[in-house]
Amino acid sequence: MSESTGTAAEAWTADEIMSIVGSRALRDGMSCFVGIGIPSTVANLARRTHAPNLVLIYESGPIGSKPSHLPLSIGDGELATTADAVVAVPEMFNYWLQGGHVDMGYLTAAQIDRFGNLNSTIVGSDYGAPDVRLPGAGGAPEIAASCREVTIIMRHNVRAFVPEVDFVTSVGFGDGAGFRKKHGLTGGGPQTVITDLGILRPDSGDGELTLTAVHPGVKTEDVLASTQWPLRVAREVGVTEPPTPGELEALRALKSS
Amino acid sequence: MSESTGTAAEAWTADEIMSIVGSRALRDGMSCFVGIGIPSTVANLARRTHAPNLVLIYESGPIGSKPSHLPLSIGDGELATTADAVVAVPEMFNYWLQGGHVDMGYLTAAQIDRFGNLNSTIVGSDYGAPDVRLPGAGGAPEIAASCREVTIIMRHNVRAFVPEVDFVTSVGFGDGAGFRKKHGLTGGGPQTVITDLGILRPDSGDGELTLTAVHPGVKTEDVLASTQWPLRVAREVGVTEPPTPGELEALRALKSS
Amino acid sequence: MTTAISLNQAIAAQVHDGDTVALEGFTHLIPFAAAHEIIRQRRRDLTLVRMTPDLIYDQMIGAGCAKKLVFSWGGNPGVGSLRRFRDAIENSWPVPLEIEEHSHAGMANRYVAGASGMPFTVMKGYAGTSLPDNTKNVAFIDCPFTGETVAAVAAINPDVGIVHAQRADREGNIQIWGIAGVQREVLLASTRTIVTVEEVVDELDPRPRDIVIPAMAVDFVCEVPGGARPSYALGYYERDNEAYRAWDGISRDRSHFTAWLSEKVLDIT
Amino acid sequence: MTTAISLNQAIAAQVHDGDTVALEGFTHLIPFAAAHEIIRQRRRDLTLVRMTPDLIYDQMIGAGCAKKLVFSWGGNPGVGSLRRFRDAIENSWPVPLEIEEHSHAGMANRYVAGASGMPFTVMKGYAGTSLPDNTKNVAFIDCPFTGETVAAVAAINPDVGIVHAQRADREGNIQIWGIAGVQREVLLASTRTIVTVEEVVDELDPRPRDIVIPAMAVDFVCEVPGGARPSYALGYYERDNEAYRAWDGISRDRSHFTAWLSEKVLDIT
Repeated sequence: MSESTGTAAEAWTADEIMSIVGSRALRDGMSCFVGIGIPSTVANLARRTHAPNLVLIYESGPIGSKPSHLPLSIGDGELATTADAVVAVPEMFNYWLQGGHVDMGYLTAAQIDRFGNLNSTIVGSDYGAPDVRLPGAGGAPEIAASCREVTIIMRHNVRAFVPEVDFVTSVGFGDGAGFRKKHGLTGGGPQTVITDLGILRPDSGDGELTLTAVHPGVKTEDVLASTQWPLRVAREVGVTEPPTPGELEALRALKSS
Repeated sequence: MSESTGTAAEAWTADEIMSIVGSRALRDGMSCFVGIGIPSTVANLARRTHAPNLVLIYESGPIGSKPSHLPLSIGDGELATTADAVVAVPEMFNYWLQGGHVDMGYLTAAQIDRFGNLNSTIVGSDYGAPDVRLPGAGGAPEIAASCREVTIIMRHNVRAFVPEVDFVTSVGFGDGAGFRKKHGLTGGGPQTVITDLGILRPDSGDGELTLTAVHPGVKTEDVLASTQWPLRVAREVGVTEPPTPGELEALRALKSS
Repeated sequence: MTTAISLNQAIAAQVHDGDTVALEGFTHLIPFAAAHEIIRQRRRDLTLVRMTPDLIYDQMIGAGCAKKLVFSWGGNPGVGSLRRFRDAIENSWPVPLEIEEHSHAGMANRYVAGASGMPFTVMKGYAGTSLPDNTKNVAFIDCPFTGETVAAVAAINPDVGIVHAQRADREGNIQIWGIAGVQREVLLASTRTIVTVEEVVDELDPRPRDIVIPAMAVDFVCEVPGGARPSYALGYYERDNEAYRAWDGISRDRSHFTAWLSEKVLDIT
Repeated sequence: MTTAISLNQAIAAQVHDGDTVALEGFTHLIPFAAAHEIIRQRRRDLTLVRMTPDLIYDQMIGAGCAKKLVFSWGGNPGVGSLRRFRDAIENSWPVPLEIEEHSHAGMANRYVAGASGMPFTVMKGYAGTSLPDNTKNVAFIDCPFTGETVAAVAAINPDVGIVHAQRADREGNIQIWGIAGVQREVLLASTRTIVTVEEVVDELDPRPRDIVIPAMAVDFVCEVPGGARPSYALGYYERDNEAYRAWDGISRDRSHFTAWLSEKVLDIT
């Protein structure tokens, strides 16, 4: 979906509805470990709309940040000065994340596969000579391992939605049922994948991603055509609520701040 | 040696000369991990006499404390408020002590044996039914393991100086040469044992304690008679310098503070 | 998630017979008021965990709350023995007391492992001492990179962790300054937590070298001014060293202790 | 033990060709001035260790200082790629760059192990990912108490650790407030250390939520106001987000970068 100048119901971009639906995945009062990029936009949007008491946690150390504008990096000064507490990085990862105190981890990546595994390391088949060198893991592997649940947000296309990721940076459900338990991954794994086309959720049996909703105006076929494997589709595919004027206004104000 | 009312040269008690000679083992500018009891007295005396820049470290967290009076516990408020830094207890033990940053550990105990091993846990042969239950280990085992060197201060008598301690709370040289290395104890071990009778130092070969000096007026035979094993004696046994009036005055002022 | 309730309600809700309970505070901020409430509610068969049992556990042990003690230094600091602790170990009074003892570094690391969601952690220490002979919670393992042997200690995850702090805000964020001990670790390692504080305030304005423990780690906050006496709360009141010295006489014999317990703890409502 | 000298002298004394060097600072307090001095002194064959290579290592890599990079996230935060880092990996320019990559938690724990004098430490993580296939510094071991398998990571002990901080006193005690990252751990883990500071003061009066790192961990203090630009020093200056955005253009091609390097780094004395 591209920029629209049509009716009110279409007056949002694909990225905008992705961000807005993404923000709705956050519940007021919960704690959210916020990854770099879109997740930070989405979490700050939620805090400005329906979840004013969301506890934002950044890997640089701030817990409970209340930034007045969207930070460029995950370590901007305002994240620290507005936080309830700022902890050292080892404490953040060992005590707060690994210790199991964080409700939700919010991630994005360059590739995702049918079991919700994420790649943010390389594109290509040879680690030593990659086609594209990506930034790498950062905090994502342990966010994916330890948060009570994980939400993933990324644009939906065949380059990104691949049957098997080129490099497993962060584990979703591995190769299916039992994988997380076998590898001692204590968190619940990716429960929600939000894209610019719709929402995918893991099958309760083996964890394979399943299309459960599309955004207004998107067809199931669009999603299938944008996914490199034969995507499972729920018996009933819902349609997400369109962005409210308030949500759109808050998002646009946030992006321009 | 008991309370004296005689000449100036005898105008100190056995405990007083032990503390004063003990304080001289501390060099200005060094860092010292201060155990509970006499070590704290001795370290604070050194800071008031020849070592004003001694960095006092207490297991409760303060580094660089400058107390105005002798603390009763190792966690008195003044230790924190006068410190350069106060760290959490795990940081103290893992980073500062185990990390190898402390020059000297200063300990006392209920029993010491020929290899400088210390017991502050039980007296008696049955751990489950001890003759005397002592307070236990506290910070001593790791102080003994990790400080660059250890100084021990305790009263000299046959109950305390035993061939083999009833319980090894803190390791000196274990059973002799090679023991510390074999057990991964990175610090230098007990280099000085100061008692109310004199000074013992480990043999450079096997670490067995050897009498190297007596206090003024003490005879080597007095020390042998106060030690439950046949104590090694250095070829030349020195005599410690008597307390100066300044040292005595500082100690007495400290004790009454 | 934090709820502000009375100490009486918090202890009733969180502490059950048979629980493993850690009341921490390293000399500073020892939660005596919470301990006395546990004594008044006559909890029994507790496994008490604490680096320095101090007077707080001497009182709980003497009152018969404990079946086991896990600790690393059991003295009255600067004074001498803990007499109720010794009477329990040496004479099983008022009930037998099982003990498991560690070094301070070992206990601190056991809390660190618990706080970190790990089953164990590694450290240097215990090697060559008699301590490992008397606990199942110390082992020796080899470094997979260098082959060096190091000590492993098992995590402690108390059922209930209780600490005292200077202040909390209304969201349950906790502020501590001065000696912080293992307050943070015990809150993070415990399944259920209670924090007693000198005061609940609207805003935790910074204090010199303070730390803030986010409310995520806290279930209940109870405003209990003076809740650490005769220990101390930096900025509020000093350590009552005279009370620590006096305890030696009070605890010396059973009848004297029992009279003290009735008068100063049980008969207070 | 701390000596106050010029940055030029400190780098000359502490950093040698072939050393393993960690310049840390998590977004905040990145020691750019020290990095530029290393570039000017034309150090070569360094193993550079840092969680987030950021612009600071993009510049050092582009200048040819590094033979190896140990890291966990190599992007320009909020902007995109690190182009000199990618050019070195993908095209060996100006020299080949060996890499070893970890997760943030893994790197943080490797510093913790190094700071703790341990050969390794344990954590949850790495399991199920492709990361362990590409490093010798991750292994899996079993808990001696529960049998559970956990990750072990090897300690990092850099030859030289360099950080920036807000202030130091004349004894060399270091004060940091705001995001503290792994500043403390890298100083404690390193054999030799340099701290650049905004200012040296007589007294480290408390700042909100500050930490003090005692002088025992510090060899050299260099007063370098602005030494973290274009990163920031809370209380002194803000992050220059425009400079981070502009770096994308400057670093995009080799000639543009080289001109920048000459003008902004090499020709400064």
